[in-house]
Amino acid sequence: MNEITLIQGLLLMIVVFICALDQQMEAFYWFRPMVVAFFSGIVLGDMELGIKAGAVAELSYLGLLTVGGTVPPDPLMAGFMTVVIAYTTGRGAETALGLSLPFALLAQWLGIFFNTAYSTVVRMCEKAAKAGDTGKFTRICYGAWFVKSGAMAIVAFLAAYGLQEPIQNFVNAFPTELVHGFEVAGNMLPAVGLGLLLMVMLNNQNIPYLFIGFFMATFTGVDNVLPIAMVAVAIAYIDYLYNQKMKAASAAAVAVDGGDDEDGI
Amino acid sequence: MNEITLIQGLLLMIVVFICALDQQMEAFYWFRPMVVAFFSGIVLGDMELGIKAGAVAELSYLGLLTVGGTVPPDPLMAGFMTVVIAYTTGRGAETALGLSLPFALLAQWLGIFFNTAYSTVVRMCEKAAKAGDTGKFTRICYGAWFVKSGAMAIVAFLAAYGLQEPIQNFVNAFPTELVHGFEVAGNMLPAVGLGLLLMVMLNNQNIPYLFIGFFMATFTGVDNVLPIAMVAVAIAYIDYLYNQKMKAASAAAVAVDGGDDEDGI
Amino acid sequence: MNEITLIQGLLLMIVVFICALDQQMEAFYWFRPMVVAFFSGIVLGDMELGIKAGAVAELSYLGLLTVGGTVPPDPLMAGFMTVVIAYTTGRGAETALGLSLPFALLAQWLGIFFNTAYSTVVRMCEKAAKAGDTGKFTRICYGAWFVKSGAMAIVAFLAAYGLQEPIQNFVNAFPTELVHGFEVAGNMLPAVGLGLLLMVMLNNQNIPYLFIGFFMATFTGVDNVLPIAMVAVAIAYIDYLYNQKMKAASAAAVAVDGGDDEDGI
Amino acid sequence: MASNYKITKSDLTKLGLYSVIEQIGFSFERMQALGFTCSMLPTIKKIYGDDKEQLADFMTKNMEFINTEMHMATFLMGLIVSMEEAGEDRTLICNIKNGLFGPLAGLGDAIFWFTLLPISAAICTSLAQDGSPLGPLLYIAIWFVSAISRIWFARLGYSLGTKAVSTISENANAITRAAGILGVMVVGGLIPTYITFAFGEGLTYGINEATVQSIFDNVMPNILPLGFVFLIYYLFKKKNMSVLAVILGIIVFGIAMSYLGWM
Amino acid sequence: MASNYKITKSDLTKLGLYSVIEQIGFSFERMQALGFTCSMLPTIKKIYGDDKEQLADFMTKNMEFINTEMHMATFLMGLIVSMEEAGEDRTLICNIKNGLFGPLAGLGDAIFWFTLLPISAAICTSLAQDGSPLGPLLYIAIWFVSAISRIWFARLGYSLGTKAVSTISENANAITRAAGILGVMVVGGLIPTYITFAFGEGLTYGINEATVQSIFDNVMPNILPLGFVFLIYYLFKKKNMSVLAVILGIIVFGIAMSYLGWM
Amino acid sequence: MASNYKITKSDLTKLGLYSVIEQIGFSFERMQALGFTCSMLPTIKKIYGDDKEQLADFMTKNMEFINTEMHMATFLMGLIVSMEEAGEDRTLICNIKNGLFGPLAGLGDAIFWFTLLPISAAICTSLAQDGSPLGPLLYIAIWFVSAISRIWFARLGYSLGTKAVSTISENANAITRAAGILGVMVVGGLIPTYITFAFGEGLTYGINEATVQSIFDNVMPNILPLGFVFLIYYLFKKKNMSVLAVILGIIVFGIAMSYLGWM
Ligand SMILES: OC[C@H]1O[C@H](O)[C@@H](O)[C@@H](O)[C@@H]1O
Ligand SMILES: OC[C@H]1O[C@H](O)[C@@H](O)[C@@H](O)[C@@H]1O
Ligand SMILES: OC[C@H]1O[C@H](O)[C@@H](O)[C@@H](O)[C@@H]1O
Repeated sequence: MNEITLIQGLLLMIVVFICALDQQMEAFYWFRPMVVAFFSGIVLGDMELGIKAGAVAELSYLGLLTVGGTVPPDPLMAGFMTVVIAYTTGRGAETALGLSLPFALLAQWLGIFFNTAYSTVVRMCEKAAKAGDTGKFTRICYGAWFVKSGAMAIVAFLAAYGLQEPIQNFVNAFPTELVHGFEVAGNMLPAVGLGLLLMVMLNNQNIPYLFIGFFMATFTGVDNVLPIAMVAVAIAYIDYLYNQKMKAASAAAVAVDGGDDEDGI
Repeated sequence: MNEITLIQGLLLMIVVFICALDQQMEAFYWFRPMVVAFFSGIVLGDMELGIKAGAVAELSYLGLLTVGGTVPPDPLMAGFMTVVIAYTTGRGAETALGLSLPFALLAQWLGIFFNTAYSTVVRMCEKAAKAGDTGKFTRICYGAWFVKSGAMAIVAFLAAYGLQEPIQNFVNAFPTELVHGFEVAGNMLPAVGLGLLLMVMLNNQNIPYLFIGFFMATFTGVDNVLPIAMVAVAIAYIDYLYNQKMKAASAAAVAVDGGDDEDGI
Repeated sequence: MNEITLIQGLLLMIVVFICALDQQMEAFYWFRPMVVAFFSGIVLGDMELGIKAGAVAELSYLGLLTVGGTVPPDPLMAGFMTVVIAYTTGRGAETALGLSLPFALLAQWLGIFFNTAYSTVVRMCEKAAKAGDTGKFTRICYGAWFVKSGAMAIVAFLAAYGLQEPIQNFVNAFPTELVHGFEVAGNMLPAVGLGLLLMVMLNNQNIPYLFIGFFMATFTGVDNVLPIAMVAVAIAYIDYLYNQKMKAASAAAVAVDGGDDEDGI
Repeated sequence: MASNYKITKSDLTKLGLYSVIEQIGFSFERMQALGFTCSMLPTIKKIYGDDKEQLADFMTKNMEFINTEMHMATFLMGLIVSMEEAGEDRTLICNIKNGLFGPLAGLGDAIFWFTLLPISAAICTSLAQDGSPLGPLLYIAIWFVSAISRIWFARLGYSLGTKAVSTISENANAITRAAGILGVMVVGGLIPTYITFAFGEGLTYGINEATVQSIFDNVMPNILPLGFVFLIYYLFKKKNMSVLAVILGIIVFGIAMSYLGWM
Repeated sequence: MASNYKITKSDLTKLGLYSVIEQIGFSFERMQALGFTCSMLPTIKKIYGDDKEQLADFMTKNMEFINTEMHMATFLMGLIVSMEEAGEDRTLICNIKNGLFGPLAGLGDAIFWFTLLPISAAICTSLAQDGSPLGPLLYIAIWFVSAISRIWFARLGYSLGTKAVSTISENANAITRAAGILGVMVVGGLIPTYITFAFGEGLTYGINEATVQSIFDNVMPNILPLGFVFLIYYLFKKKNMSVLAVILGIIVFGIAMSYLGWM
Repeated sequence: MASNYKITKSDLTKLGLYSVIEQIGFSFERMQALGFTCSMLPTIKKIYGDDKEQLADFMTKNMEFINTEMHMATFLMGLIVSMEEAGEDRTLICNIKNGLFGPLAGLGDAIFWFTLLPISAAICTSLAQDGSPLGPLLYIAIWFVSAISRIWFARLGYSLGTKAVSTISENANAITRAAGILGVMVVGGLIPTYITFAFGEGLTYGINEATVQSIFDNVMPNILPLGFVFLIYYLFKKKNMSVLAVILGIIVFGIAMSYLGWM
């Protein structure tokens, strides 16, 4: 059980601000739990906690992706609050991950609000565009970018610094079973991510490979996905070669026919 | 070393009768060693022995199938007598399995006898058929069914209850080497079943998959065939997809040609 | 640290002579380190050393092949000198393998010399050929064969018997780090062989199989290449069957076209 | 002449359940002819009522030789019932039946005898190894479901009707091929678990008294069971040895090994 | 009318780097339209200088709805710049953009979101497990390279130019298919490592007090996590449940299991 | 003009055995021309007896450049003998030989040098590891059989006769492809066993003094040997480095690592 000082709180706000800028870009992946928790841990003076909590949250939010413009429970806030809660309450990272969920949802709603409200920004840009004013166009975009990041940073500051006592009290009143229950759930949560990934990728043609990958991970000593990815690339490439050949065979049929037509005429 | 009482003997007879009814139907697989031995064990007051002996016999008779109307050494009698011999002589299930073989052969011959003799039943049914008498037709069939099952039950009763002393004496006179020899043979017998399965299934196209399955079982931690079957289904499905595509490619050739013919004419 | 007697030296010369005869034939593979080291070990009265050193050298020279008529560092001399140096200096086989390299290179140069010089033998044979003198032709060939083997044997004798003291002194002056360095290098040398094999075999079509083989060896309990070769044969055969089918599909296209042409005309 | 009676879903359920007796009265002469006919009688009587003539003709024509896998038999019954209901010519119906039962037997055997049986046996015997009743109980449950699934096969045959004929002949190859891959791969996977063929600790060689078995393990683990299965296969396939002879041979071999102290 | 200015290599480098802002100003109405347009402005100003008319037309036309994966966006920018430079009709350019961004999104997502992300996360979290900073540092490094690689995407788009259009549509299928195999197989491999779904030691059955979990392990190790993923998949796919509902359900389930002492 | 003498089975056996000398008298100028000719002389003398003219012509024409794999050489001899016996034109025979020896070399090398050699070496060195003579003895036995198998190659060449030419060119591709898959997969499997490339316990990093090697093991076991083989491959393929230079480089590297205490 530790307390977050005001200075730490403000530094954390800056961390979240920077990561939120990146979250809108999706460029450097500093918005991922792994990174934001690392920085937050450093600020809190317990880098190791930050690293471990970040790893746990990273895995759970692996499949909660923004793909297609959807807004999932917020990975930035989840990573951030997992460290903060683990730090202030002294609970393990799994439990803290479970308890960070309400904040991840809060940030999700904030994101949806901005994505809706920014229709006004579109209007402003349209005007600048018509005027051919590139400078103004750019400034408006940057403004929108910073405002959203700022909002996220303020929410983070409030949650981490302002709410620390209520959270501590709340969590301390928890019976062991409840805490353990959050851990159990935390261990299952990655299934949501994988389920979502499958939603997008799985089809009738590639389902057998799911089972092959599962078999490899279960029955060989692999404890890292890289070797499986390596074999997957190999298999995908073999499949590609076969498909090219079959395409060539079909094409041959058509070509033969084409040449034939000319003969016929 | 235990004795089988008359009541137990009669109950075993009923068990065999019921399982023999199922054996002719091949519907519920109660004729398999696993099930008949389970029931027999219960009757003998040693369910655990029945379960273990049934498992051993089940595996050995896995490939001795009736496929194509052939009559192999009888799995029902094998499972039954393995329990009975293990119970009365106190030997292990492997040894008992070896010693049950003569009875399995006896039951095989009984089966062949009935399958031959039932030409007379065919004659009787033909008459009923010509008369359009569905009731009589059905009764004849049921009669044939019960008679064969009854014969099997009587043989089982005699073997289990009637012969128990001679069998005990016979087995007790066995030198250790002989008993161990039966165990060794029992451990090899499943090869017969697998060899027979291969007789029917193996061909030039699928032989490579045999080695892949063998490799998987030998070199990964699998000790159950289900994961291998899972991968096998995956591979068979991938193969199916390729074949469909190749068929489509060939068909394209023909279709192209077909369309072409019309142009030509 | 042992000394090689004159008699042992002469016997080793005979061993090398015989193996060198085979090296020119490439028939019985007695020129491979595994075999020549085995015989040399027997002569030196330490068969076990010969076997172990031969195994180490065999693996290192696995890919240094003569394919296409090229002359690589000499496997015969490498296998031979690995045993000899291990025996005389008392160092381990890995170190001895490293130290045998200069001699393998010497023998390589000897081989290149003979392959160049034997243009004269070609001239002599041409004369015999024109005269239709089969006996002379054969004798010339045999002469060339024995001369080259004799030269190799003499070099081996000098290196093993004549140079043993200088080699001992040289090696004993070695600091531990240097000896260990040779071992480290010896453990890496097989990469040269595998790299050369890949030079000839690897192409865009089969590269995925390299990774599959690597995965199998790394993540299953296999410690022998045979099971992998077994699966490789299975996979190669499956690939062959697919390719035959695709060829048939393409051929169908052409055949269809062929038949069509006749209709058309 | 199409019948007046309309086959209901419940009729097909009953047909499926009742078809479990499809193999009673088995004889080498006609194989499953009796049970097959007998299974359909209650349903057929719904169509033709007490029309003795039709019933006699139906029974007589269906008493020809037939031999197929059980679930496929039920499927065929569904097919026949749909054609009877539609008033198709009965000779045609029987011809179709005769053309189909062979290929269907291959398909059904591949699925039920060669795949479901070894898999269920493997799972259940492993559960049973320490004497747990879960083993046989799960086994009974699996095959109970398999038996009950005939209801579905009856419905399938009925609803596909005559379309079934071409569909089956089109896809039979593909399904048989897939079943073959599955079955053969499972057999390959069963070899190391099912067959124990190893020389004992007592059989050694050389100076270090290394065991003979260690040589084989060095070359490839489980190479002896693998080779043994191929030997048996060879004896059946090329030497046409009988199952009985092979079994006796194995027993003699086992006893010999035991006396020699090699295993 | 082709422009007089010749785009240099350094221009494309700057375009690639600057394109990281491609998603700022995101709104549900136009998605990435703002950031996409904004990213290209410095380069476009080189082509048209202070020609307000051209710039206004360019900005207005590019403010249509667009949504694609980031690296693919940069690729598209390279393409657009090459066509602007060649003086192609701007309506045509925008049509091409509209036709491509969808398929390219699928391709990019498969590579970056579904493959690189889980792999890099797996490696880095395993490095991070004992608190080593190598984990997050490597993670940052990997994605830094990924961001920087946009320079290459900008160049690729520019150099392929209009040829790109047909090449992409030809190979999109093949690449998507390969990415699907890769991604799905990786997901299969992630299941046993990522998801812990096992009953506790306390949950036993029968006489011997064997654990319930041992039954599942006997049938197949990791069968519960596998089944659980398919359950979740089913809830999403067939029941259209929301992510939030599923997450809450899991939490409730976890707490219930904890109170029951089953997990 | 066909010969009067009929080649017997025993003639072919002798030809096969005697062909082991096919590579004696090797020179860069003509490669295997001398040994190849020499191997056939006893058989050819049976056909032409003491007809000096024929023998001189045969020897002279066969002294052209030839280089092929040994077993394939024997196969070619069988082919030539059958054509000589049939009285085909000798210039034609030599043309066929010249067309075939190249492709056959690729095929033979794939089978014997690239597949049989590493497999037999792997098995036998593993048997030899604890000093057991079984290793070299099995090795000698395997290659003895390989040498003896030339009898079969001689017969095959003779019996296929001219038909062989088209058959080979038709299937060469398929066989080479299969041999490539086999060989490359075996090489992949050899990497982890054959090559030791790992940093020592002494090389650590960070606060916890974790070994550097543990990082690589975490990313992927055996990733260093794998990468090393590709590095070597790259040096050969793209940098055209000589075998000698690479070997010396490795030795220098090993010694350096040893002095640094890194390995
Ligand atoms: O799906 C394409 C694309 O959609 C949105 O724009 C974002 O969520 C991106 O992360 C994603 O790549
Ligand atoms: O082979 C088809 C069929 O033949 C016989 O009727 C029986 O042995 C069945 O078990 C088998 O399915
Ligand atoms: O490459 C064909 C052939 O070339 C040379 O003659 C020798 O090195 C042989 O070992 C090799 O098989």
